[in-house]
Amino acid sequence: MSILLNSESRVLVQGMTGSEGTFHTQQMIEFGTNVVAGVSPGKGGSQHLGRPVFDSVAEAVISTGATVSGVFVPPAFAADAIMEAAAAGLQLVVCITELIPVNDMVRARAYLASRGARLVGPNCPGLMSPGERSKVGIIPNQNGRPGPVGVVSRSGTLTYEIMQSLAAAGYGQSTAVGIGGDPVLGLSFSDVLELFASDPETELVVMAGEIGGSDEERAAELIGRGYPKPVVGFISGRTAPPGKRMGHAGAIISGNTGSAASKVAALERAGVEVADTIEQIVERVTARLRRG
Amino acid sequence: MSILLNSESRVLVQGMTGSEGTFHTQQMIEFGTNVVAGVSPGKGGSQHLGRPVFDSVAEAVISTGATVSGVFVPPAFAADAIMEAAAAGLQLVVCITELIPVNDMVRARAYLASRGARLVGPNCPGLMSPGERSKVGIIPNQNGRPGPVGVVSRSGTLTYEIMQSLAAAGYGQSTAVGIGGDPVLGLSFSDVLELFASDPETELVVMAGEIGGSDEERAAELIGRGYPKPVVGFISGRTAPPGKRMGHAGAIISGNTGSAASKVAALERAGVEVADTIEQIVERVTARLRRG
Amino acid sequence: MKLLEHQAKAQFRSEGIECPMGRVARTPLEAESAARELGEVVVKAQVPIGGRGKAGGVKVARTPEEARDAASQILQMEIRGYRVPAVLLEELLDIGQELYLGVTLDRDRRRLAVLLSFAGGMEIEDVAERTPEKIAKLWPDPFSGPLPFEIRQLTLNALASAQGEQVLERSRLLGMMVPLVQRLYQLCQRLDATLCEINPLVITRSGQLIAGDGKVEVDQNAEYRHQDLVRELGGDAEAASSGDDQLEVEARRRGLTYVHLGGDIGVIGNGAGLVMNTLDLVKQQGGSPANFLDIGGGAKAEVVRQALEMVLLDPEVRGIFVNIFGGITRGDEVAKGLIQARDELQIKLPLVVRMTGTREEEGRRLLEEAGIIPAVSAPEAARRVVEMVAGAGR
Amino acid sequence: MKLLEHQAKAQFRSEGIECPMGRVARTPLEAESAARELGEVVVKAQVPIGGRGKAGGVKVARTPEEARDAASQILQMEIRGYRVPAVLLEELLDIGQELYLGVTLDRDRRRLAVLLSFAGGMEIEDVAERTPEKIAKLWPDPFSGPLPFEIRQLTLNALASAQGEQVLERSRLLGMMVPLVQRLYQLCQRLDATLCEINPLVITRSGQLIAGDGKVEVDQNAEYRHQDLVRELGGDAEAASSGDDQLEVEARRRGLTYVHLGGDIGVIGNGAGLVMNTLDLVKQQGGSPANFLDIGGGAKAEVVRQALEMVLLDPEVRGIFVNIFGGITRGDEVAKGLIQARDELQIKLPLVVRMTGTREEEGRRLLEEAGIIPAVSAPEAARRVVEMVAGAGR
Repeated sequence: MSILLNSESRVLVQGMTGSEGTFHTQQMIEFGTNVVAGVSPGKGGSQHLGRPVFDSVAEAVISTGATVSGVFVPPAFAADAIMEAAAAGLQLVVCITELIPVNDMVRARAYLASRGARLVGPNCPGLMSPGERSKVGIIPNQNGRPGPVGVVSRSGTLTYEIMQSLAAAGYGQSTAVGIGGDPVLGLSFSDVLELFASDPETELVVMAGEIGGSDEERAAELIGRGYPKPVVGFISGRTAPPGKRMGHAGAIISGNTGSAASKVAALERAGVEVADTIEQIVERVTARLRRG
Repeated sequence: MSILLNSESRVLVQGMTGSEGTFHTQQMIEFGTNVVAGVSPGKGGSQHLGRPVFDSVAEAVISTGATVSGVFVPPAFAADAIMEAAAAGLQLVVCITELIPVNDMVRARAYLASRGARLVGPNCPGLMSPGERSKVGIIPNQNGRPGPVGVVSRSGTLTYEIMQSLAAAGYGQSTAVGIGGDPVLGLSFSDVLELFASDPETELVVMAGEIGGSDEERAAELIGRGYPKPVVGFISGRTAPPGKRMGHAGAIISGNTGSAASKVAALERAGVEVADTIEQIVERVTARLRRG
Repeated sequence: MKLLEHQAKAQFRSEGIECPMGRVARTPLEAESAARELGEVVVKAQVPIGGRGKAGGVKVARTPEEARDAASQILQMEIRGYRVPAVLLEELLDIGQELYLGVTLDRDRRRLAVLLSFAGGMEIEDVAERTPEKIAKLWPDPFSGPLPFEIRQLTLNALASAQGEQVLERSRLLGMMVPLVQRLYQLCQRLDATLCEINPLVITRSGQLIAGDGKVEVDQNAEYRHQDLVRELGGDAEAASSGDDQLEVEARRRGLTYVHLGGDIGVIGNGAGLVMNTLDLVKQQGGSPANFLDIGGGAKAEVVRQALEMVLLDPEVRGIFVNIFGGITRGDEVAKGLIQARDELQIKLPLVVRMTGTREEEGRRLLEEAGIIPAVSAPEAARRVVEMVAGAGR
Repeated sequence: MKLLEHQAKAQFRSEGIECPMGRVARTPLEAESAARELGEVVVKAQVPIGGRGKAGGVKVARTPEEARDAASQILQMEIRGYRVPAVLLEELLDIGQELYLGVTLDRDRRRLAVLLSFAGGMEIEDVAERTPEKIAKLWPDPFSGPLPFEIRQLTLNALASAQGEQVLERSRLLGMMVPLVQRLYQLCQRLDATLCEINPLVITRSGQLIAGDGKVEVDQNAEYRHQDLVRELGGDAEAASSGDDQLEVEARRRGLTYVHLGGDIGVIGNGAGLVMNTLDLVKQQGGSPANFLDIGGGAKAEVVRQALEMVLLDPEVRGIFVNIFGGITRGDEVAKGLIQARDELQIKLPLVVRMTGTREEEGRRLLEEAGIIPAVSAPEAARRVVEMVAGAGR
């Protein structure tokens, strides 16, 4: 099993005919993802990567029964693409695009909330369920390995590092989810933790947060109320100064919120072991999985 | 029994301290309506007609447990008042105000749809459940009499006429609902018919339509699919010329829709007896209720 | 309130919707000098009504002199009763295709609808009746307005029924329709309009989208929010209402809810439904109603007097039927008001009054004593007034 | 992008939000003549940062001569590192009460929040920390914006914690707040701002609501939609960024995602999370990172060269740590890029590279051959670079 994405998922790619879309759709197909369609307004009726291309998500869904969308369109059009996917009834939308205006995302987020669609991202690497041979996004194929660890992280490369280090130690992932580095995100840490809680394959969760916002603190509250699986935490940006945007639009300590110290403290209060390095993550996962 | 309004209904009046609001609230109280509060922004904390006045609907609901609102505020503020009532969790909003800009109502209608609140009106006389001694709106008290006839009508005075004529012949009403004469309304004929269908007190429905729009045609479709109770129809405006607004903002034949002939034909196709005069309404009600 | 074409286009431009270059002229000389600036032009009568083309109100002029002559002719016309206060001169467009785009109130859906069709340049009602599949529709959420993907789908749906070759390639058309539809919808919201229509929406051979004609109707209930527009229209108001029924124009001036119907029995009542029903009763009795006049809910004596006065302005009227449902108003008071008004206005015509509600007995007695015919039921009253008018006519 | 006060107020005015009468002056003489028009004025330094009052950047002037002298002093100031390009002279307000009104992004709620408090004129963060109950909040639906009844409730909630006598009677205040909040929210949407703040929002003794100060921050990701504002700000851009770290200004010019941290170990990596983690590792090993530099996902050789160049602009840097996770990029290619860049830029400082992913073995061998220190793990690399810099420093 896995969360969000499995071998039944029928994936369409918005912006598949673009260069990023083309490259990563190829990777997704190689990984085993069931990519059923592409959407590029004005290019409907053509074929790309052996898949039919449609003018709209609605038309693609009718023809192919797609259930999940990966969004690779430029920032000015990405929020609209997300809403289009939700309006067409897709239950999961994964938006890789970065640099989307934040008020666009505020609107898209509200639109999705009223339609029950789930969003991963934006500005994220997407997600991968290795045991199901399915991924949507840009997580490198070689980092996936089936196993009992659920990974949820804000950062892309850090997700890859964690997956690779776990794999090197013999631990695969049920699903790895990069929730993204923007201030306004779709799924939060708490949302993903709740999904992992009821996934039988997932035995342990690695949660890698970073400075900015208070999603980590809220996840800690969730865990503190009693979480059924061990969680290994990790927070990057301990040395970041306040008021500076550390690469990610969302990685900024503003006023009194968002510091690494506050997040580490909240997680530890909730009984989460917080690792200082990726190597320590692997050690703690090892210890927990042996113990459990 | 009755529909929409009964002796348990706890009514607040938005705009109670205005002159219209004051007069009709008095009438409602005299009729037996359980008026629990008034709302007038800026006048919170005072008393009016022996009822507490609040600054907002939310505050009135918290303090008094109101379940229904009657809206008597001027047209420029009425759509906002309707939304305020829905946001505060009221399940029924009755808007008497006329001359509300139609696009304001389009927005208010969409707002209510997402909150499950029912709206009667605007530009309507409101509704009355005589057996429950409860009314919200401006239907004259002396016209109400408990009984088995459900009345639904677009027009105010026509509703009163029908109620009075029925009463004179010995037939009271379960509930009488004036749905209003505007182009954009809350409850439609179909909505009210569906409520009457499952109300045990209602044995027969009188439906008084008029030219404009196609709500009567849609009600006819509903009845045509099989309606459990006899319906006596009535359509006014048979002599109205196309393109002219006959008093009601909504009473206008535009293009090919809205003529009385089309409505009468649709109702008759659905098996509804359509009366030509109010006297005929009474005759047909008499015949049907004796038969049934 | 209906805007004239040039006013609608000024609104279009303020929202960023492209229109042909144009000038308004109120004299043939102004038209000539406008044409000198614009080159070859089309000269269009500015009247708040359709069908001006068939009536000769639209002419092409190749030279400034032709424009002067065309304007001279058109400015003297009366189109379906409307005088022409001005002409609009516009550059000729290199038309590739003609579409229809409109935002209009859809009563059934309780929303504004966006309508798009590749069958442009025709009356949309005719298209809707004959080939409804050629009109694509969208009902945007009123708070979000039409979203880009919704507009693309609307365009795709309209394209599905379009015939012949397209001037614009699909991806370009999809991209251009998004801001255009958003702007037209935004305009409709900003003006509190119930109709904003571009017909034809011209796609030029060079691939531009341009509003060939423009129609805007502002919701009467919202005019208080658009006093600037009301004032602006004021300049052409007299001409703009010249084609309207002159009795109705007078009633509007007096603030009365009156519709002229052309018969000989004046009808007054309270409540729109009741008055419509009263008209129907007169007709059922073989009579011919002269008008609709609704004096509203709380009928006061003074309002009754004003209504009688209005009805008597119509020289065709030979009898009057007053139908009052006294809900809150007392019957005796209405009766007193009626008698007083009859005396003040020296009404000699048959006056039949049907009155019901509180104290109707007292009221009826008062009327009878004053020689006004009271009736118990509305059909009875209708029968009597029809009979009396027919009798008087003999 | 942060607007200066006078720019924010120009935006406020365009949305119909009332501001004090004012003039911008860039010289003492301009200030003097502005004061001649305005009468008694307050002279305010235009810098994109708070705390200018404490720093002496705000002075009251009773006469034009006083205004000239005040402007002369303020225009020579440097406030927390920022030069003062201009002063704003404004009429003195007859202050009755000071409120706080702001629209700001609330990350937790994923919406814009409207904040209103009767504790105005103070830093809102301080109010939020000490007396959070004094701030009323509203999270409007982003499509509808704040609805009138929501704004009234917000105002009622804020009033509930207000102390002392109110200048405006309640019904009047409720009525006035509705358009004001709607306009400020509308402005925030129109400018794609993440913050639009009026602090203090002044209620004058005569009962007007006037924006005493104005703060607007436009979302960096949306600047492409506001090129006019970017250009307008351009005039004062040099001064506006004068207080910023000069290395960061240079990095922005080069289009690099760089933050100066003040230590001596330059850090380069791909991915924000990875780079932040790399800084943490350096610190854990007792080192002091000089900077954050994220070269993004698909690291190419040329980008690596530019990054190294940037890091070397910092004279404090004594060693460099490059941490690359090769997801799609091949390790050998990154290695080649690094070697080439090292040679071209003639880098003599210790350069430790940790590289993982596809073909990492080949990459590591290439680096070793070229005398660049490859490391297997990131902590190991951090330890080595810290040691080497410490050693070199001895």
